[in-house]
Amino acid sequence: MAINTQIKNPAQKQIDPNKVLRFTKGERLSHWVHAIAFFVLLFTGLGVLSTFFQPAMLGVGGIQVARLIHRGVAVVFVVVVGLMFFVGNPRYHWEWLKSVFNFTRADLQHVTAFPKEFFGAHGTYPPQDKYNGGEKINSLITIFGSVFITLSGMVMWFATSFPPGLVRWAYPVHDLSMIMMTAATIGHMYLCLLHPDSNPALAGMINGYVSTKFARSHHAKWYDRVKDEQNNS
Amino acid sequence: MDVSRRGFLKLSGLSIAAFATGLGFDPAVAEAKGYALKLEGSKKFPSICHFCAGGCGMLLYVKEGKLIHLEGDSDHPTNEGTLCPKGSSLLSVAYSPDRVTKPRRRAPGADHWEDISWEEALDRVAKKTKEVRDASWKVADEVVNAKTGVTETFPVNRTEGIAFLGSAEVDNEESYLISKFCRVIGTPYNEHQARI
Amino acid sequence: MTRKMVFVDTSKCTGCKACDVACKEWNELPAEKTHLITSYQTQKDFTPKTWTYMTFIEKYENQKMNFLMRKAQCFHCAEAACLKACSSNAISKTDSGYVVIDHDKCIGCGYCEENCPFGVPKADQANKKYYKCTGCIERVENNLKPACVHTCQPGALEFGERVVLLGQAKKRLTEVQKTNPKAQIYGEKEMGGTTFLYLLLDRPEVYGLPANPTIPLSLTLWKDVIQPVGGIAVGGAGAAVAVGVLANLLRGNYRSSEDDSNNHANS
Amino acid sequence: MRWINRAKEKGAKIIVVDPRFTATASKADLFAQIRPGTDIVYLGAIINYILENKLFDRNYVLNYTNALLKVSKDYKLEEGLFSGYDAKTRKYAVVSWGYQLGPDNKPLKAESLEDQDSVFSKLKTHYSRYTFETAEKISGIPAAKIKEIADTFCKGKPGTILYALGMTQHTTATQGIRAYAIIQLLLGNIGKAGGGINALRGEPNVQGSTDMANLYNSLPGYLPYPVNTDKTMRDYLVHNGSFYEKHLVALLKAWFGENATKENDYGFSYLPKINPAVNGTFVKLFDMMEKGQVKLLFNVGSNPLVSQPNRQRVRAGLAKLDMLVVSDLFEIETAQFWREPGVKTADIKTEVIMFPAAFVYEKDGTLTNSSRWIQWKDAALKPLGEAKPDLEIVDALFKKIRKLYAGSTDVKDAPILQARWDYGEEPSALKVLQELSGYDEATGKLLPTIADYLKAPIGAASTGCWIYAGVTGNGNLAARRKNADPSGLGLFRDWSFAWPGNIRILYNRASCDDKGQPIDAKRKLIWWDIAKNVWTGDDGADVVDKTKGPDTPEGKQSFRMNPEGVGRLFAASYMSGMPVTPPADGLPAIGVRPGGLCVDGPMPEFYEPTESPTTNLLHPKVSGSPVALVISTLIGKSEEFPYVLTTYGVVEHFGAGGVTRNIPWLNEIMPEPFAEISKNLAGKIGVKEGDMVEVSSARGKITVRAIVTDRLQSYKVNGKDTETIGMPWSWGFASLSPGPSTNDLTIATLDPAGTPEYKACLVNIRGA
Repeated sequence: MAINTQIKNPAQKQIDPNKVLRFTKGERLSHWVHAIAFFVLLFTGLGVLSTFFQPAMLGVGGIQVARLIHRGVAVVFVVVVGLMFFVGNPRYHWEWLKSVFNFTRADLQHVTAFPKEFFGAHGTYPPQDKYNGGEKINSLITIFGSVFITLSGMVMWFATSFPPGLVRWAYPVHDLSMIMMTAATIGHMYLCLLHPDSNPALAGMINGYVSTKFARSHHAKWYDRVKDEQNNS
Repeated sequence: MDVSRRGFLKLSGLSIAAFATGLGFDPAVAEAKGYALKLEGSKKFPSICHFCAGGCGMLLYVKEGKLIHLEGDSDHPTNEGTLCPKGSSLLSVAYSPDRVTKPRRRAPGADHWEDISWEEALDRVAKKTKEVRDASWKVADEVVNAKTGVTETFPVNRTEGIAFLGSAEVDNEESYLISKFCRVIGTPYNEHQARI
Repeated sequence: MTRKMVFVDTSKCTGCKACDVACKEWNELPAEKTHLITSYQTQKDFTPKTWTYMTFIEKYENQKMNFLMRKAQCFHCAEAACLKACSSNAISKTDSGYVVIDHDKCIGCGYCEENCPFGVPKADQANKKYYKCTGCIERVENNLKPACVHTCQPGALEFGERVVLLGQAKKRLTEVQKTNPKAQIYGEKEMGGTTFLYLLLDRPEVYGLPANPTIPLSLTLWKDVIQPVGGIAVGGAGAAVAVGVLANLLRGNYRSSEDDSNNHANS
Repeated sequence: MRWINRAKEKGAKIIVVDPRFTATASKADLFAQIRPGTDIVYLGAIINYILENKLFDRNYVLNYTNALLKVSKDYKLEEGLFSGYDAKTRKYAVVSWGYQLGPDNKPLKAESLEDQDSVFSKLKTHYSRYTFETAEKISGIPAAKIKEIADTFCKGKPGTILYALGMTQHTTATQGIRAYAIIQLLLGNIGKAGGGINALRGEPNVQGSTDMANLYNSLPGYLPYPVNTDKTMRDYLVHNGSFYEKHLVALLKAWFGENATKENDYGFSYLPKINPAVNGTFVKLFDMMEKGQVKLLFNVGSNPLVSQPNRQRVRAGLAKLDMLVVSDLFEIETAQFWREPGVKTADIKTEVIMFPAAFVYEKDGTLTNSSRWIQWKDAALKPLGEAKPDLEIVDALFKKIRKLYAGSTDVKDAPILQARWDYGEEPSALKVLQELSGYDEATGKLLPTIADYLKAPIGAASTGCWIYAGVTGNGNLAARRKNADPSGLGLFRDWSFAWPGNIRILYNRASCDDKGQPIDAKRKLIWWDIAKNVWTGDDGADVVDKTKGPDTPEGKQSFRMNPEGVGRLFAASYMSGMPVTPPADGLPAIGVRPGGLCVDGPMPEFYEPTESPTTNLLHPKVSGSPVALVISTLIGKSEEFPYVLTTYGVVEHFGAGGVTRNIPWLNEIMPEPFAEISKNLAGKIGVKEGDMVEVSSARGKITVRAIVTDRLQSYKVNGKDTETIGMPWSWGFASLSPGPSTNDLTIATLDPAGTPEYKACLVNIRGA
């Protein structure tokens, strides 16, 4: 019996009991747009920021092209992801937001135990919801990073329309946001690609489903709730 | 918003741990690199500024027949190398696209110029000079003697129809030749800017 | 080469703008379209083609006219904010004290302009590169005076060794203060000591200059804190990942990941 | 400003008197805002103050000026008119402005300055009317400020006066400078290093072109121009004195060579004679064109359509010509008057030929600066395109004209055919300069120095301009470039060549005492070398004869070019050397040298400008200059045009802008004409800085941007609030930076020397 969180009428779909739908199409789309845009922005942005990366810009046709790409992709980064909160079925985006800002005791315990996990050992923490404490922090970094990097980026883009004092502050803010997000991304990628224990979560962001086993072990609270909903419907 | 110098130094202290990712700030000091001077290989011509009557010295740097730079002549006692904005700008006269570079003629009633040759231009002017000179020649003036009341005739050898304005804008030799030209062809009406 | 200095003695300046023309002549910069702004001033700000211009301020107090004229150009700061802000190491400082932009390196990021307390560098929109007064570095390196100094007929601009000229400037200040008590030197300490140093007849604010120009705090924070610390953070994250992979490897987690996760879930 | 700043650093005080607070004023210790055209009144007050308080240099005044000479009993000044005025011709008969002569025809000398007939007493009486209070009422400068100026100037000796067109472009032009001269003579500031009166002349070669007499009333070297009643050279000498004989003959030899012989009066009859009743000055020439008299106009390097006052007259004149020939670098407004916006091009039948002229650095030649330095420069570049130096143009033109007259036996054509005109196939500037320097006509060799020229018998030497004699006598001295200044006084005697005879400071005899020794040890120019019996020194001695010591009559003369040999506080009509017994042949007697005359009075008197906001407080019935020549027909009244307009140049542009408005860099730093007005006036008419304003006079109106400034203040004249509006005049309808011409507004009214009153006329102003 697969658990479907998306379709209210489960009778219409065949349910595979071995997997659980974790991310809808919309969520996956916004994640990947955000992710790809982020990498493009990071790559082109570093070209502007540092001489170390400038030679690499030749790959995209030079630094001026890189700057253009940076600005163009910045629009995608902001607009497309932003739109997902309003078009299609935005409920899950809002739920995600609500969830990450609801940082519980259980989340905190997860975070404290996490370093052990990170290095392949076993941490002890209570059952986690759809997003565990670590994911919530990653999300928060992403949310705040995106907001600050967007706002500061706009100030930098339209520098002549803002007072120099503000523009001057935009640079460190932009840079700091980038650093935080980059650091988070490194961890995020490790966990989903190289961390044997967390790695199965990747499937959820690819086809939407995670194994029931993974869901039960890593997000027990969520799994139980979804199962209840399923059973009650 | 800004930090004082002391604050700056304090904050700088934090930078020592800069990490070699390329993000770190690398205070670059230019190595003494050779700055080539565009004047190399040019010939210097002293000249005199063409604006006011101060007679400031200018130095022209000419390379392969082209004026490449113009500045005040440092050896000149009047200006010691300096020039006013007008003098400083005189390079631009040498190759100004707005200079007149060919003789031209505007026919009576015409609304445009036509380029003509030097030969034609000089011919036209010479012929007109002769024509006006001959037509407006005054052999004598009649003057009433203030004491006797008698009208007397005096030879004056003068053309009344030609006037020449110029010039404080040309060299002495040219001014002189204009002066001589006018009096020899019979016109005393040679005036120029000194009057005004 | 030793540290040089240009002494801009505004008490001698007559606002003739010859420096402006000489600068454009030497640096082969074209004229731009202007109109009168205030008094005899026709240029409002630096542009990629205007590296120096004349400002005019008329202050009438107690039936006395203070007709203040000042040549504006890059100060060539000892502690140059533009240099610090430059993202591509395009800005450098010579031993003689000149701050110059290498246009082969400049990428037009604009950090220099925004961080300069005087807003000096300006971008050429055509080639996206930043331009400003070079101090006529190629003249100076070849033992000539900068073009503006060379042409200054009232003697308001002087070029020489910083140690020597600074002394002269201070002597001149004492003289000028007899008639202009508000006169002051600007650039001795400011920005670590500027290469173009002024004798102003009034407070810097009257001339539209910051009273106490410094490297912006935001820039210091950015370049000296955020970037190095950020570098550590990003590097740290990378290192943590490496250690994580190694740890997992050593623990043999990659071989039995499924079991582990099961075990873990049960724990 | 370079040298002013330097003088200031050495402790000099700088005084600036100007209708507006200028950049120069910002460097001054003392500034006074003056109503345009009232200089004589405040200078008169200073003269009065010097005389009343005995601040003059007594020794100098007694020995080096005409203070003691007795003025004719007929001389008078009543109600603003000097004796001899003819209201019909608006001219003075100057006989009564002479001296009382002794039996030797020399002026009588008073025993003391207090003698009622002495020049000094006349001066004192004349200026006693000029009090500081009167001067304040007329000029708008506070009395206390004038006193401060007087005190400062009298204390800071030697003091020098720098002036430019702000002083001369008035109907009282010459007299303003005469007032300076009187002050400087009283203070003993003439002939000394650091003294003098210095004209900051405007054009690159205006000194040289004046020397070369591109002026209808003189010949090269300041020789008086022959008039119609001068049938022979002797008549000319009767009018002008024997002093000029040698120089005129030398000039005729230079012009007609071997065709100028004693037998044919050296070709004196070849010279066209002027009619003294006709005013042929620059501004008047356009009337001659408009009336159809002048049919052909050559215009070399000037732009009268922009530069002339009431310039509408110029357009009218040019349109009446058969042909206009223009030689210039750029297509100036004058060259294209036929297509000025608003004119009917097709109706203008004037043929226009434009020659492309070479620029200063594209030709060899000399320019003479304001210090009389004749400076040579080699051509650095080839002329652009087909451009040619004016030397070649004039040369080619003359050769063509001569060809057209070839074979003519008509008397009138003789000067053309007989002229000496040989500067080579391609004329050489050096050859022309050598003609100026002078030849020994017998040997055809250059005369080495001016002394050699002066020694040569009449007719044996030629020079195109006698004051330039010797400039190339020992090599091309104008090309010298040694900038050593051993005296430290800025003489630079080995740099180029100063006329006459490389004297750098004229009248320098006045820097010595009666023993011929320098008065000021720090500023030694020349001295009498007792051992060698010769005048020597760091400068060339400006003395009659270097071997005549200070105890001889010649050696006493401090102003040798004046007939009295001294400086003239009172410009008397006087001819020196008149023989006691008339010539036996019954012909009129010939004197030696006449004194320079100011035909509008022997001493400066204040007159209001032709257009003035008030009447003359000193003599309301004769308010303006009684000898001014008013040409403009439209004259404004202060009821309709209540404000005073003064015009000037800007540092960024030159003259009529023919060159500078075609230089983009200069257009960038001064892009447009403007009107400077006080904040008071701006408030009254409701405009703010940067607004456009329309300025109008009786003759025209133009619209320009307003500069609202505290550098101009409202002031009181005769108790009435008055405003001055300042406008530069360098713009015209053509060029890269076209703009309205201020000379649409100005008035054509001339001082007796022909200088127009650009500096004062009446206008109105409103927001546009």
